[in-house]
Amino acid sequence: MSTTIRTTYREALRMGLRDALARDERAFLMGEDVAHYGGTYAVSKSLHGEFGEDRVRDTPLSESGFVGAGIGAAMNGMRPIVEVMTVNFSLLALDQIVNNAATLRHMSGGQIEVPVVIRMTTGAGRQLAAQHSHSLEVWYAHVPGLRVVAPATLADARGMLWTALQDPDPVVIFEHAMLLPMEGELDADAGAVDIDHAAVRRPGTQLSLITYGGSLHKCLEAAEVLAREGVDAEVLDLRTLRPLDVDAIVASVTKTRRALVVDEGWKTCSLAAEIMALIVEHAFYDLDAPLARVCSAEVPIPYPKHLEDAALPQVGRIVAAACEVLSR
Amino acid sequence: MSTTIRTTYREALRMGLRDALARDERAFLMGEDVAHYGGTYAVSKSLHGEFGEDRVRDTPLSESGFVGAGIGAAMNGMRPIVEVMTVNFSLLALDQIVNNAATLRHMSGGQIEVPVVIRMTTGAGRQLAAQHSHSLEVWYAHVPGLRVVAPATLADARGMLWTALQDPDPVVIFEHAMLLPMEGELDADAGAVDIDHAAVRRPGTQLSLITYGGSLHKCLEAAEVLAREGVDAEVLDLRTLRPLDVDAIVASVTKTRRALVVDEGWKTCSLAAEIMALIVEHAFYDLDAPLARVCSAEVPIPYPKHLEDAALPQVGRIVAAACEVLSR
Amino acid sequence: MSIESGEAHRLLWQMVRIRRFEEKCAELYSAGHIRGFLHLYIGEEAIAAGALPELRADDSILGTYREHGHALARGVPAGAIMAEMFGKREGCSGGRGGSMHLFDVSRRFFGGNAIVGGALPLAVGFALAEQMRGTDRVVACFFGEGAMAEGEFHESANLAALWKLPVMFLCENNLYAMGTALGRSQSNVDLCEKAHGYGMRALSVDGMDVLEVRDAMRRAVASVRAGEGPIFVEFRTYRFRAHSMFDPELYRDKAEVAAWRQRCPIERFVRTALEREWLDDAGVAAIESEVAAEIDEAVAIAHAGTWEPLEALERDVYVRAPAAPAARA
Amino acid sequence: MSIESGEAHRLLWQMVRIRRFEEKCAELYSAGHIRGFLHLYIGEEAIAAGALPELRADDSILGTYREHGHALARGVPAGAIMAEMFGKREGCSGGRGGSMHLFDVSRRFFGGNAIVGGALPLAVGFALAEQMRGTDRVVACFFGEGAMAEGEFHESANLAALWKLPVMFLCENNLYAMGTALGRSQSNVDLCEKAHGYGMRALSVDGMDVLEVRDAMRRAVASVRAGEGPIFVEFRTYRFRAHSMFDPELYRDKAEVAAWRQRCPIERFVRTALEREWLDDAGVAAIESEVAAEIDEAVAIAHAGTWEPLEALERDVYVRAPAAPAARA
Ligand SMILES: Cc1ncc(C[n+]2csc(CCOP(=O)(O)OP(=O)(O)O)c2C)c(N)n1
Ligand SMILES: Cc1ncc(C[n+]2csc(CCOP(=O)(O)OP(=O)(O)O)c2C)c(N)n1
Ligand SMILES: [Mg+2]
Ligand SMILES: [Mg+2]
Repeated sequence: MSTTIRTTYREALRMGLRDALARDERAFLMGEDVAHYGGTYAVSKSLHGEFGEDRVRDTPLSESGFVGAGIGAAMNGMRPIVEVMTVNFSLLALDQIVNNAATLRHMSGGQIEVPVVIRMTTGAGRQLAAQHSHSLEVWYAHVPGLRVVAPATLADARGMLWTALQDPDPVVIFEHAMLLPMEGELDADAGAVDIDHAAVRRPGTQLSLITYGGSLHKCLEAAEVLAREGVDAEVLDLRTLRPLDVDAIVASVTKTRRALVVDEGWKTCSLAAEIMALIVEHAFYDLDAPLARVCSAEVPIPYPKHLEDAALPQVGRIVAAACEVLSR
Repeated sequence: MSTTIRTTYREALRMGLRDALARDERAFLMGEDVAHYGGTYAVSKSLHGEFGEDRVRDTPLSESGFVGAGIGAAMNGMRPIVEVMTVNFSLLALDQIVNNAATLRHMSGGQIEVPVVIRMTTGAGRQLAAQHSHSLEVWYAHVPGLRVVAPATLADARGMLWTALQDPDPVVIFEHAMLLPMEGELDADAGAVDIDHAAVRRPGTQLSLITYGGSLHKCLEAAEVLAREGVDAEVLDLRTLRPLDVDAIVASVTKTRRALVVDEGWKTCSLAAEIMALIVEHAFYDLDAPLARVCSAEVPIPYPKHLEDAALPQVGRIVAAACEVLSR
Repeated sequence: MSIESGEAHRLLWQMVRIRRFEEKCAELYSAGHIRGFLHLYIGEEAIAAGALPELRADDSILGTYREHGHALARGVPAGAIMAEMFGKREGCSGGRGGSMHLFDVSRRFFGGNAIVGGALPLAVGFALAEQMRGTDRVVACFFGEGAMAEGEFHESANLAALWKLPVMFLCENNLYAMGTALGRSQSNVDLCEKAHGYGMRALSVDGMDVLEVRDAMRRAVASVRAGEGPIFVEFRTYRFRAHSMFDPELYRDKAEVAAWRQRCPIERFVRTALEREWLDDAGVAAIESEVAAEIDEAVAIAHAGTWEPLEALERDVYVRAPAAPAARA
Repeated sequence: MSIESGEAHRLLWQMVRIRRFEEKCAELYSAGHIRGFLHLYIGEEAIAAGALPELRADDSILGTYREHGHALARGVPAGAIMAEMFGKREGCSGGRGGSMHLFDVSRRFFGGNAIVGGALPLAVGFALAEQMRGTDRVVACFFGEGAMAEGEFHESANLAALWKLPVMFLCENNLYAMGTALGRSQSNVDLCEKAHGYGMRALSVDGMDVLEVRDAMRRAVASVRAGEGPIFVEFRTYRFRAHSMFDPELYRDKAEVAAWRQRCPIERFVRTALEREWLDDAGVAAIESEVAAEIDEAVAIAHAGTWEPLEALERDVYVRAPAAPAARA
């Protein structure tokens, strides 16, 4: 029987990094302040002491430059793990990610391989205001050639990196800032996890709550509240945002016949919209009620706590929207 | 009675620019090769002769720099029209557009105004391959604070710029490359057009074809084909991609009870998905059939004509998808 | 260095104001009244205090997330800044921005940008607008040395120099970008040489000496206003505190910090001012108490401030509000 | 300049090959066999022909959309390049890329990038990989002078110099970026001075003289291979033809073009080679007919090439194909 350890999402991410650096000498971590500062969010703390400055490498403030360099190093045989401090700053690197990483394999007729992993923190909730609170996962999920994953559990935080590094294609990992201090139990020998499938985190029969990343835990909480009101909600964690696990989505909705999508991105043109479209395409006649979504308000996220809270999906809003879908 | 002139989409765009420069001395056009070269797509040809190099201003290859400069000039009282040669290169300027242009008004508590207009060519169809064939309108349509418009007719090509320049907020205009040579009649005194509403380009009763930009004309053609087969399709031109005219979408679908969305963007997380989500939210019980979409294949657009054609929405695929929605 | 009557008082007062204001901020952060990211300017006060008075009311200023000092020195009321940090609607950005996003358009303070390098292209555009209108206004853009690695610095510097725009690139070189020392982020640590690569005039100034800052800025402003094109100014400085309230400061020696603290711009200026009799002890004490009173008042304003109602959440995204979809039965 | 037996022949042959190949391309473009954007290198042949032989088989090369010459000089077969431009699966990128996206990984030709400046960060990464593995391989990145205004140039140059990477920044300065003359895009037209701003070694070479190109490249490669860090080389050149097939060339004088044509690298080298008796008329004629035959064959290969079947459209987006959703009744 495997033993478990008590740890945090942050530490699980660090274990994943440590595993990767220890396992494969082609792997290295590169990004702003990953080494001497210890990582903006302390994820990579102490790793440069363990693996040296070459393999845990601070970069200048040059998002396009060092992300592109990671892509180039991957094309040339390395297994770079590039950390973009937060998704907000990844806007500066999008040209490299879209026009090079995602495109080169196809455009070269299959000759070029880009096994880069790009990690970034995402999400709001810490009152960091409009330029530091984006959830742009949907943009990445739009791009053919990228795999996009969003660990929401300790096991995924630790294991998705491993799997991503084995993938010959570019993988973008979104780590939600609010999950970093989350504590829980993790298998001591936790390792690579599948990154192809969604996971039912709570089985249920009357309503599917479909979500990912930081919103997973809000949905689980909402499901508890609903349970107390006699509603048996299923919670589906998408895990992989591209390619989406359509079968899992359809299976859940076919069973529950009602779905609410919860997504911290802005509502219009959200990932939630895509989930709804997929359900309509694949399970329209299985639906007993209109689909609904809880997303972020369509504003640059404001600084004060009460407004930030109001802008983001919250348990209360999820429960209320669920009740509407259930017409209760 | 107003007289009409025979002209092209390209010339209509140029008329719009000329109007703007003549009308308001705060307006100026800035971008790569807009002046001496005559505009990559010859849209701004001859304008620098008419208005001088100051007001039709060539920039170095510095997308982030000159788009940001346009935003700054707008904040400081000018009415810049910034041309990004194509949407593909706008990835380099997204930080400025999202983190500054879209955000500053809200984040400053309403103090700052950013009346910039950013024009860019979009779309595929000329065998320009993977790095020059994007349709990323959906990314822009995701961002609160931006208005996004897509002229698909001569009148809109000429008039949307005028309206956009009167808007105190940033407006992004997507001009489809394949429409540039399109000929047609235009009112000699055509001027500003409303940019708040979608337009029914062909009324119909049995199916709504919802689209925008370069795909409009494919939809109109498909509607003709369908008409010959006895199907009366309505074609709705969204025109404004953000904020979307939900009422017009709902009105059309409520009437026809079936809808097919046609969008040149990649399918997953497309603007088409958002339209489908909106319909499900607002008109679920009015639907007689599942919604469907015709989008681009999920590949970096390949160079050879047969593959490019296969990757993009085409009249044949639209007709076939329409027949499926109609279960014919 | 000449100094007029009253100017020594004003310079010291401004530096002390900034210092005490920020010390108070740190306190209020610990108490939970200020949240999010808070970047203190302590140690660098001579720059804002020396530079900003050299600008005219119709000049424009853009800065970073470390901009409390600039806002104060530009005349944004301390109460409005403090209220902003509390997130209150009485704040200078209506409470929406917080510490990193101070704005006061009435004072042409286009303030707080939290994307490193993000304000540089804007500054170019501000200056382009002035040039096209034929004014003699200048645009002052503050940024850290870390921003110079960003492509946006390069593009902005080239545009400004190419078009000879009235923009001042004011680099606060405090030797670190978060935990990254200058030598680990720039292949060439001579920042002025970089500016020369664009054919831009450049000078380097002791940013711990408020008089040197003032003098250099005075000359620089005059030259830009006279149409000599953009200028790059490096202010050599140091932040005494952590990068933000989350920073464990693993990356620098305590001894290094201590050595720089010896060069504290306030203590240094006080010494000079007392020595040369521009001020006396009583004058210095008076400044401290005047400032203390102002800050108490600012905190009171912030505490008394009100919360924006939730209904206002979606305001100010667009001027012409998008029509809400019609309600349906 | 010394020249070994056979080398004059090879240099001329390479330049003539590139020239005739591209003249053929222009013809085939007009005939509709080549589509999309086509950027000709005519006038600049001395650079690819002189520079590429100085690299080893295990060095890596990255370029732009104006890369036919580099691909040819690197040894990518003319037939594979021509087939690529026809969009045939026998093309060096399987027909998917076209003129702007030539790749041949077996020859370490990482080729065609159509985003100006887009290959520069990649080259830095390629070189970082070599450095981390401790090889003595170098990475050669070609780009136009227009790319130097892009932020990506700045970030890449700094990273390369900071980390002392074995990368060569090879700038083909043909004085125009589309219609924009250098002086209207760069505040400082001395490109080497820009490189110095990063503390990078830099040299400027007559790009119309294949021997000067060869010699400079030889020295530059040796120094980079020896671990002296990155180098910037400016090749002063000119494109004789329009930017692309769509360009009406409104932005430059016919006289200027004519003057540069006088410096045609091929004619010039032929003159020298005949004068110094490295070659004779018969030798030159033999090259022309050898090249003509090769190009005829390349065109034949392209014509005979096959179209990728439509079913293959979605191949090569991912290695592990995403599972298609299960079919439902
Ligand atoms: C584009 C971008 N990348 C990264 C960050 C995170 N970040 C915030 S401040 C900072 C350091 C900036 O250093 P410097 O420019 O020297 O200014 P200082 O903080 O020293 O005043 C970093 C990396 C950011 N805000 N924006
Ligand atoms: C980022 C980006 N912006 C604009 C373009 C359009 N464009 C293609 S080539 C070119 C000119 C490039 O000039 P230069 O770098 O000097 O190379 P040259 O064509 O002269 O060889 C431009 C503007 C592009 N491809 N990529
Ligand atoms: Mg700094
Ligand atoms: Mg050029």
